[in-house]
Amino acid sequence: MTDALLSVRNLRVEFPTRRGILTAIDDVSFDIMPGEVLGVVGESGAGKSLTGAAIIGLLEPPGRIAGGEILLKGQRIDNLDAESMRRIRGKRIGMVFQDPLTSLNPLYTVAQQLIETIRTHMDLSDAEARRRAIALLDRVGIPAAARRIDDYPHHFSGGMRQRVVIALALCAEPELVIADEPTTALDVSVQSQIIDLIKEICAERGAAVMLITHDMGVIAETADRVAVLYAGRLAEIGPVREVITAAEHPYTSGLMGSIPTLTQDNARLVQIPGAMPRLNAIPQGCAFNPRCERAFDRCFRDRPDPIERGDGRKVACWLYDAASVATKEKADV
Amino acid sequence: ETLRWARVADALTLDPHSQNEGPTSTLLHHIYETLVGRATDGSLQPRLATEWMISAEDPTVWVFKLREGVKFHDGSDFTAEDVVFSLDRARAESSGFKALHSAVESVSMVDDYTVHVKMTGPSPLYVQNLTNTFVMDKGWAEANDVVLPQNFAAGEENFAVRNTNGTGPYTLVSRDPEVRTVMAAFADHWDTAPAVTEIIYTPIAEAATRVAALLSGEVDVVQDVPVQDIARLQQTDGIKIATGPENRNIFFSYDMTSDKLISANVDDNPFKKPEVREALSLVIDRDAIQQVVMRGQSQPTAAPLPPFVNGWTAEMSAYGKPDYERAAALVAEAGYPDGFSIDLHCPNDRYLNDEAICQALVGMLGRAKINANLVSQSRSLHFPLIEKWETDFYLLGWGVPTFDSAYIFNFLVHSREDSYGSYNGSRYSNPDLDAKIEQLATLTDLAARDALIAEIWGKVMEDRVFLSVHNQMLAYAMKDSINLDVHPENQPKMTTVTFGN
Amino acid sequence: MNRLARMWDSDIAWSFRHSPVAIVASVVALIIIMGAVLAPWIAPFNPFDSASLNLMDGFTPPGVPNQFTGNSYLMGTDNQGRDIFSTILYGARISLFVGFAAVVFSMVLGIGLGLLAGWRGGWVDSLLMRIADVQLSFPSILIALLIFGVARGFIPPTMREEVAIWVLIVSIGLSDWVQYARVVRGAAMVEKSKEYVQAARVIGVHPTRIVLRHILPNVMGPVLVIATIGLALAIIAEATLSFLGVGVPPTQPSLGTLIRIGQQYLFSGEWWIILFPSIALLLLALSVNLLGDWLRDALNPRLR
Amino acid sequence: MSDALLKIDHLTRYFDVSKPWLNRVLEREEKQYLTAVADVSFEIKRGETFALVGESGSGKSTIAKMVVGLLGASEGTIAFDGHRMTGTAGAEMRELRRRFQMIFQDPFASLNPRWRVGDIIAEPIHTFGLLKGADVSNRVGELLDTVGLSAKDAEKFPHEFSGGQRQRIAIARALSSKPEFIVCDEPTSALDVSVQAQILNLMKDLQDEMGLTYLFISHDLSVVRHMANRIGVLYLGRLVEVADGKRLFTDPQHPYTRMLLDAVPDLALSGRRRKPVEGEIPNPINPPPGCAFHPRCPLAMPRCKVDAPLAVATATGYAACFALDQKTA
Amino acid sequence: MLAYIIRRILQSVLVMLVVALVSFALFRYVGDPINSMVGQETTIADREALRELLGLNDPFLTQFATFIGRAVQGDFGISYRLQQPVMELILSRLPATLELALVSGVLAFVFGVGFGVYTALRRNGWLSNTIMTVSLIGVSLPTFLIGVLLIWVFAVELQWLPSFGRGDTVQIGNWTTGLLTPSGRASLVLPAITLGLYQMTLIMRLVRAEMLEVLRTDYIKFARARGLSNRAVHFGHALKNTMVPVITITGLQLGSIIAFAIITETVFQWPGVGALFINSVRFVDVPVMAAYLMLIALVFVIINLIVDLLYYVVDPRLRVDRAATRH
Ligand SMILES: Nc1ncnc2c1ncn2[C@@H]1O[C@H](COP(=O)(O)OP(=O)(O)OP(=O)(O)O)[C@@H](O)[C@H]1O
Ligand SMILES: Nc1ncnc2c1ncn2[C@@H]1O[C@H](COP(=O)(O)OP(=O)(O)OP(=O)(O)O)[C@@H](O)[C@H]1O
Ligand SMILES: [Mg+2]
Ligand SMILES: [Mg+2]
Repeated sequence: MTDALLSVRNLRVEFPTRRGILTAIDDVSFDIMPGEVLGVVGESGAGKSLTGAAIIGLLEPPGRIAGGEILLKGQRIDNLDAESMRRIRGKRIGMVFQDPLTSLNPLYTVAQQLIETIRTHMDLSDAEARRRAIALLDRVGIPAAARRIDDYPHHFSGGMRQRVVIALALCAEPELVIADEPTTALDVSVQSQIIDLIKEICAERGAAVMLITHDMGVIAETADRVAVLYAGRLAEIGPVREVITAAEHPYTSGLMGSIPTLTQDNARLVQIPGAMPRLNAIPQGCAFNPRCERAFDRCFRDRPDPIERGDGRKVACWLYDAASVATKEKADV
Repeated sequence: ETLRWARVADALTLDPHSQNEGPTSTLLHHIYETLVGRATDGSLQPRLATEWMISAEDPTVWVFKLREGVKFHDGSDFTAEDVVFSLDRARAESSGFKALHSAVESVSMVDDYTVHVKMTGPSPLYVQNLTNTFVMDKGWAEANDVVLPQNFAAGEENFAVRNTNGTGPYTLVSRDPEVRTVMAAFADHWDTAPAVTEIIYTPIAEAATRVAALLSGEVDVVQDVPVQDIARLQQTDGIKIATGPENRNIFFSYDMTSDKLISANVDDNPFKKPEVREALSLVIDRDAIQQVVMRGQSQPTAAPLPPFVNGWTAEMSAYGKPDYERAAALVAEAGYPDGFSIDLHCPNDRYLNDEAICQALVGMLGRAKINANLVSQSRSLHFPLIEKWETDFYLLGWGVPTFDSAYIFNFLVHSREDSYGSYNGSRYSNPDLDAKIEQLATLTDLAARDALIAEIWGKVMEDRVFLSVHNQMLAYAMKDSINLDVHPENQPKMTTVTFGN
Repeated sequence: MNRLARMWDSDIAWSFRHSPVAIVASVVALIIIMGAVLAPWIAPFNPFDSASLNLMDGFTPPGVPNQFTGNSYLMGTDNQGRDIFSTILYGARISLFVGFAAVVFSMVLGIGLGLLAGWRGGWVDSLLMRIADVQLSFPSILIALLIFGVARGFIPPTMREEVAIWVLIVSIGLSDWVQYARVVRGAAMVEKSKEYVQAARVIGVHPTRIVLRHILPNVMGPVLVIATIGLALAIIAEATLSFLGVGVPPTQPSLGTLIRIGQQYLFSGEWWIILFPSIALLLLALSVNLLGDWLRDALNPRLR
Repeated sequence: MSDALLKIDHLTRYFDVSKPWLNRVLEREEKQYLTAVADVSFEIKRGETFALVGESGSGKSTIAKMVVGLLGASEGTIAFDGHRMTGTAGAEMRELRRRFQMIFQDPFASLNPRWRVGDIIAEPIHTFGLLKGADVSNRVGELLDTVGLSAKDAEKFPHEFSGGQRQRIAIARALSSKPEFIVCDEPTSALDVSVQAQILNLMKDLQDEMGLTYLFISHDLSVVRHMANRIGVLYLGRLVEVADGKRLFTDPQHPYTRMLLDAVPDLALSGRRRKPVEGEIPNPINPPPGCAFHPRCPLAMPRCKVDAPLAVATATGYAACFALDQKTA
Repeated sequence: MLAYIIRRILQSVLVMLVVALVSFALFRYVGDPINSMVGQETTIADREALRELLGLNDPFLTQFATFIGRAVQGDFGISYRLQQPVMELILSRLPATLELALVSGVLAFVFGVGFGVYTALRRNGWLSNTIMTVSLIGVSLPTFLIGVLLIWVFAVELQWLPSFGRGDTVQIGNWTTGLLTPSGRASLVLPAITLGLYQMTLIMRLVRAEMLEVLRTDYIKFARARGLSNRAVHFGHALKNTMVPVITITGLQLGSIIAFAIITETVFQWPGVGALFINSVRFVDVPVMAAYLMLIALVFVIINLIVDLLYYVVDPRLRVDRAATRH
């Protein structure tokens, strides 16, 4: 698996707090292939954003990477010094945040922010950078880009701003774009435009995308593969179609069932009882065990590692560990 | 040699007849001159007048013989015409010196160097009033439209406020009010050339800063040295202190006449009772005030007048040890077994340690069950209280520019009427004394006059109109190499400075 | 018990326990405050009782017997023979009283007007904020000077001494209310639009009750921070005003007045008159300021 | 009397968003108004769930606030159970107030952080003077039980709960005055899907048990479909289509409804090719003339730029579009 | 914009009227000017006459009206104390105060912003903790004490710097400046520090607090994510956004610097308007007091206006929204 663009290996992110160390991401591994769209889903607080921040080296202190490694094209980037990491940010890994309203500095024009970024990473003159910036704006669908480039962010609407943000993330042709809930703050009707835009542009430039969202629908339409996080752990990862239509982890299937759809009629939604545990109260064994209807003794004892299910699919659940199931059945009898 | 001289406040104006005020006169003495001057021992000295006498023919006329060959800074000659003009100007409505010349009927020129001043009656002491009345050049004044002193109603500035033309030993080089005034020796001055050829005069209001300026060598002479710093400065290398008594007495006084007081918690007037007044005199510990508050820099005295003043006697100054028990007993005897309480008004920016003196008295009064509330405030609030009779008990300092007791009687003892008694805050009123005081003004027989003064003082002391604390002392601090004596009116003249030890 | 345990366990308490600066500052502040409050019981002398003073004790150096009376004082005496240590305790009492009262005064005024402006909005808000602008555009010591001057005219001279301290409090307080008003107004406008306030409005809770029970407690955080810093500032302001000659009577000196008196003896060798009160004032103001600093950080969830 | 519990007639709300007076004078500008809700009429029958959907800024919350009396209406009327809400005051209004309640979007902002949960829930009880003394805490306990929490939680503070639990508390508060009608303004949009399912289920259960009537506001069509009997679609403050729940999704009449449906990502991986959505919602201060939707409308005709379409009856409701006229014509 | 300025000006006129009114209500309580205007020999009748002449016996509203009437024509009368036209007096003293205020303001601003940024960026470093604590001393001691202490150390003990006054000045037109002479500059050091210390502390804490806020905003995170250098992020993005509130406070501070100059000027015998004012209070020089207060009000008004205009420069969101309706 050396051809992966990005590999995250046994990533562990910790927050030392007054009540001890919180492990916000625990032993998460996944790969992103060049040009691939990896969806990352999970409930709020599952660790999606932290994973993104860890990759791009922007964990806010006191958060820190406590274990594992992150490789970009086989080169370790989790232990780089600040300056080298800075060169990777924007240049090789771009990032789009959730809220376009606050992502842009209100005191600078769009041109200033674009040109600044371009010139940080590329050896271009001011005029060349500006030309490039206009072309980019044009590409992300801003009408009359040459004129509007000198406007301030507050002159743009929300959707337009997110387009500017995307232009900023893409302006140095990164190999990977991490999009952290890029549409949550936008209007329903605009959301699909933006998702389409990200997908299109990245495909066009061969950039891989790590799409963080809690909207399964977006993942279903956009991603090639999907990783499901639960309480800082990887629950399931695999090709989108399989995971959505035939979820294996009880959490994933619960999640799928609890989403109301436009087509199916069911009087009651499937509901997973309880809520995701807090980081300081993650139960022993499988983190999902208090909410899991199919949990058995082993689930309360040992933490499941992702089990290879073929087709690039992995599930972290003892139900798929033949030996455990066998002992369980024995006990049931 | 240049002398850098600092004191607490600047001259308010350069117009010689506008303000009768200490720092103003002190500065102006260097630029303008008076007919007669005052030596450091208080005696009169000839200045622009070489001789003065009461006319043999008419006891109401003063004759002044003027110095010849004196020139104004602009080169014009000094003559009797200028004196007549100046005395008239000093008598003008807008003059600050008007009151000192109120007995003058007319001034006339007899010849170029003789002037007659006709008084409304015999005025044996008139010449004593002249030590701060400066002489201006008539021609210059007329040319510059400053025939009269500054008039506020006119709403315009007077040329003489910032420009000078005197006969004095120094000419004005530059002046930035409240910042710096530079004067240079006047080459054509009639007297011997002074050792100080240039004076840089700087007011520094903050006491600490003033002392710091001397310590850091930024000034050479500091007037108005805070008493507490004297001992320390004396010990400082390269700095010496000249001290001497000032012609000013500091005393308390009280409303001893009204039937009821404004601030007392009793229905009558305790100060009206001789026992209470006696108690006060027993309560005050002048030695302690001298030792602690004044750091030894004062002359404790029971007499409300400094020794410079005609009429002073050693007996009057004598005072006893405080006796708190007796004082308390007297207060009780007067009908206040539980004591009484009263407001004590005090300035806090006028006299040396004025507020601290009052505070000390408050403590001492407390031991005789007199509970005084100290109200200490700025002079602009304090003095109107006395003038308007709005205080029961107050501190006042009184300087005597004429060096004669009559000046004290006129303002402080005489019942308040016309020009008399304006600072008589005690409301003391004794028609018999009033008549005697009026008599003093015209009495030319000096022996009889002195007897009368003694008689008046006898009554005033007996009635305990004043509770005197001390005579203020002055201290000038200067570089070791400078010699300057203390002037009893706090009007040092830099012409008297000598250098070297 | 349970409540105590919970308090001990709260974030604020935790952050307090882990901030040596805050602990030291609060211990120092507490010592001074206790000393001031208990002054009549712990001070060896009563410096405010003029009759008990012996002038001859004046200028006794610390720990050295007086040359006349032979009395000796821990921190020496001032120009009136007051024991500096006792005077600091009594003076701190006055300074603290003025400080606290001024803060309470400006706080009550500021919070009241701020809530009114924030809640009512519209022209009430505009009017109050314009007044605040005018007030802000005028420096606090000038305001204090003005008020002091005006009050002096209205108060009969005999009462001035008793009233002086209240005038001082009002003067300092009045120049400070704007800060509270602004912060409270801003916070109130934020809180007002929060849904819990709307929920209360939906069920028809009386506006006064909403303001007092819902909004007020939620805007107190920043107010508390301003108040601590304001306390230090008020104490200093009192000292500054006394330097300019308006303030408490010299027979009952505050720390500031004591320093003003001591300042006259800076060059004369009686260093203790200014030194000890200055240290006391510095310690007091510094510790209160540090506490305010700590509180600001501790109450700001985003800085944790 | 009809069985309509809530009847809204020609409801309109303007906001004055003008600049200060002096600026207007100097810059010669007119007063500016923002029409947040324009001429909206609908009815909600007892026991049903009426949903409002629309993009951000379409006026959903404004309607909700007018219904519960947080905002006054500029024009039009709201009648609750036959009582006109405007002009009603005093005891009558208090009684009306008790009968409707509201649940808000943000479970973090809708509970006063300094109050104990018990006090929060009891506030309506106290305000309406429904119960006294120990009865109050019993009732609070019951309510907490009803919404799936435990009576012991009354002692805690809101920050000790997760978002879903807080929303339950908010629901308990809404229920405490025994209302008949609850306005829910995006009650689950701040929640995770798994928790959203719990809340939606709870709300449905409560409705069944207590016969509640809901005005349910959301921008999530799939949630709306799950919850509502009838649905109104809002665009720039105007109600463009009202229809029965199922019908709206199977047979949308208004092009805007269709566009909204198209924008919903397809979870079923049916591979249907969606029509890309055009443009963004215009500035409500100067909405486009004629039909406000015409700049984004694939069916726009010249007439749409000039005239505002009137509502046309459809199978289960009505819609306002000229294209429908043509279809029916 | 124009509307804004007009509104400000109307507001300012109001402020100044209020200031004048309050001042006049107060003057009678400052004391009696007559006493310091005449010698002690002056009779009570003459004092009364002078009082009448100066209009001091008029009701204060009359005095106020007269004053405003004259002031509108630029006539502030003659100082009772120094017998010079008040306007001239104040104008001659103003350069000293403005120079002092400006220098200490600049000092306060430069060091305040510098330290503020430093302590924000190194939030837990020992140096920033030290700076934070030590700077508090600046607000924990009264200004006058700091001034006196500085004099003691630097003028008396070390004799490095002058203890009082303004040193030599150079006249440029109507402006006297001490900045052009060595002694003028040396004289400025201690007063400027005394005056600026307090403001510096405030600005520093403000910058730190704002900076910390700004540093955790999304656009800073996004700027980092774009790979911008720390310099660009901290100074280009964060600091500039910090400036809006800092400008307000600094502007207001400049106002109080001028007011606090009263104390500094007194301590250092600095020949500015503050010292003039204090002397005038002592002597109840009503014309000077009134003019000074009006002047201060005017200065504040101007500063406020400038501050507001600076906003427009710094924050584009406040500029006339040319594209408000464009999408
Ligand atoms: N500074 C911090 N200190 C302590 N815990 C933190 C900190 N930052 C994040 N966490 C915890 O880390 C966990 C993961 O957070 P993260 O932001 O990655 O969640 P997320 O999946 O992106 O959620 P959302 O959908 O709300 O954005 C959360 O439980 C959060 O509380
Ligand atoms: N108090 C107000 N003043 C001015 N305009 C307002 C006010 N309240 C709402 N508006 C405007 O009214 C319009 C409708 O707002 P409303 O909050 O009802 O929308 P919404 O449909 O609830 O949107 P969202 O989905 O964002 O909650 C918006 O354009 C909004 O800007
Ligand atoms: Mg996130
Ligand atoms: Mg809404």
